[in-house]
Amino acid sequence: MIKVRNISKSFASNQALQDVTFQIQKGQFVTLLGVNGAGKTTLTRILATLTRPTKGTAQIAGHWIDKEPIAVRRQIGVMSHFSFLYGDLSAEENLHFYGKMYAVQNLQQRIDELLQQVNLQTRRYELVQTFSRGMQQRLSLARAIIHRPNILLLDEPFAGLDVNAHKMLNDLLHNFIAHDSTVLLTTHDIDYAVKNSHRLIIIKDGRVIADEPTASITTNHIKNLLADKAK
Amino acid sequence: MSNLTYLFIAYAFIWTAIFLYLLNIGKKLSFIQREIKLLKEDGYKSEGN
Amino acid sequence: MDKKYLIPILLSYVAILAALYFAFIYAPTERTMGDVQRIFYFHVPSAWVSFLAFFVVCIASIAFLRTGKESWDILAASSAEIGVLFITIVLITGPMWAKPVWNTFWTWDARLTTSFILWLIYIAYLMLRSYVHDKERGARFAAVFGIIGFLDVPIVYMSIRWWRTLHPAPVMGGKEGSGLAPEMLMTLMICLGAFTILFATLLFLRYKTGMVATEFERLKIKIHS
Amino acid sequence: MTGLKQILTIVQKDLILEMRSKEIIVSMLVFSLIVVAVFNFIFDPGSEQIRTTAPGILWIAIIFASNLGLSRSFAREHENAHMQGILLCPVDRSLLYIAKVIGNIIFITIVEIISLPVMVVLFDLDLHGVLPLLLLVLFLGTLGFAGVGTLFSTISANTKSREVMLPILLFPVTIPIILAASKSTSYLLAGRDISQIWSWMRILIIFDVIFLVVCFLLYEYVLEE
Repeated sequence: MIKVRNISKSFASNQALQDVTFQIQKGQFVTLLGVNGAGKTTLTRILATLTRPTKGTAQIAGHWIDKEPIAVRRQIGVMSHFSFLYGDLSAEENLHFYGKMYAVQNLQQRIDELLQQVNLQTRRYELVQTFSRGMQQRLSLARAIIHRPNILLLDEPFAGLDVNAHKMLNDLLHNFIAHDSTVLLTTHDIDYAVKNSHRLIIIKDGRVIADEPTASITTNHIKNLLADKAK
Repeated sequence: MSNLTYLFIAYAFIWTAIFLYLLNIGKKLSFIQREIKLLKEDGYKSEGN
Repeated sequence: MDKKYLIPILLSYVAILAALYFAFIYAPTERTMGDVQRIFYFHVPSAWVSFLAFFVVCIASIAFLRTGKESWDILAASSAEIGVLFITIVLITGPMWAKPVWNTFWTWDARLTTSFILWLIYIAYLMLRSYVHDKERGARFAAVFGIIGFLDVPIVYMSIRWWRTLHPAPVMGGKEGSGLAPEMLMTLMICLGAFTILFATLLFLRYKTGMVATEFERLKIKIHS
Repeated sequence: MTGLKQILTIVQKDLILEMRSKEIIVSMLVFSLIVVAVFNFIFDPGSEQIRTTAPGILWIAIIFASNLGLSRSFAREHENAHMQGILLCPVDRSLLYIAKVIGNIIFITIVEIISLPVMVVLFDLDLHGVLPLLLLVLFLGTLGFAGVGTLFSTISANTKSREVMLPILLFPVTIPIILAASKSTSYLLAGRDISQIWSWMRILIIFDVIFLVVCFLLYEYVLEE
């Protein structure tokens, strides 16, 4: 589903990514682990066609990110620690706006269904600026999957959430992830990554330093990999 | 007389401006070269150790 | 100092000496304006060099947007700096020439006004470069502005000329180049050549400095990590 | 077809947001009225002088108010990374440019429609028979200014001290548009011959086309992160 080929990103003195290559099969839940500034967010942005790599390319659901960015965008749902929601629009209006941008069929029905699922149907007419952070992220999840993407790119979606909101969003997320959807999550939360993903890709200073199934790697090993400065 | 004063001011300005600019580049360049030298020495030292 | 820096510096040194000789000794004194007319031999080449510099900014900016190579960005930045230097010279020497001849420092004629607006545009360009958070995005912003700024040059010139022709403007002593004595024309050509060499040298030095600075940053990060 | 729908969706969204907060239009409007009032105090009320300078004052009010509105409209998209949200949608970058230009033109036009009658009353202008042409000139000037302004405000929204950066970038570059628009307006209000008015309007149209095409082509580069 996702093929990343020799992606490098550098400018002037800043080398954000260096020769990153991996593949993700359909239905896999993969986590990109790394400390802040390791290049995770840059990689997600490249895959989401927000920024261009200096070298290399990637293919998502059969479309090259450099040649058919619009086709790629149709296939992916992106969630980040920013909600991308407008505070001055209601929950429904936000979904309506994004739904129309994706040209979703039977939009009203889809919005009803999504609001039901993220448990916000009672507040659908209220302005998003009155929502708590947790509610906003739930709505943001609905926004990200409004066009029924098969691939989800999640960039620290749980940042700034309290325990309850975290759990709620996590449950929702797992409801949405059908057995055939592909997920690439970016986080620095090791425990969450180990618990939820099939595979871990560890990035450090813009390089992939480990790429293994979750079952074959221990939490301590990951911590060592991330902390080890000399190597 | 005042005619020549203007000529003088104009030329003085031209050469001062270009000279100052050159000086500025030269300063930057020599600063960086010195830093690189220091950095290299540091680098060798830590490798040696 | 490095040999590759020394040769262009010596070359422009000789060229400028030659230009000075021609401007002050070889060229005859202008009959009506007197010696102050000799500003002309450095005023016009400065204007030429600044246009050339902004042209280089535009070309380097297009190349940067197409390739994403930082060296193009450094070239554009270098050229803009030098362009601002020379357009400033134009704006200072212009009034120095105008005051004794037309008895006014400033007229809103098309060339003078265009130079002034160009000065504003490229000062803005340099400010934009120093006001960005993200280096790469900033370089792209500067490239976009550099392209529009240069395309604006003929537009500004045309609009100002159109504006001024509809108003009474002081007569500007004929077209440049048309009424010039052959010796004066020769001197002007020599000075244009000398300033072009000077521009190339300055650009080369500034560009190299920029490249070395980036290289230095890269090295520093490599060693510290 | 989907492209057109997407443009309309974005414009509609911007209008709804503005209807809720009203911050852009209200601040622009108040600002333009203040400019008009201040100029009224500078010149003697009711004098002939003020009537001849009225077109200039009108355009000063418009461009300063537009500058304010443009910087606000992009700061708003910047707050919760909304621009990223839109960029993730399957929409062509250049369509985004068109949508944003349309939105900005609507805001500026609303302000113009309200402040024009105020100016007519305050400056005792006679619009008899020239109103349709005047509206056309206002539209053409707004089109060019908003076209360049949309691009530059996207740039300035991503720089430090963005409120300062926008006018520094925008005003020098748009001088030809401002000049052509204010000249068309003043000829129109002075009751000049239609051929003279048309000569300036023609220039304004040419500048509009050039600027819009160039900005349209360059817009994707300023959006990329």
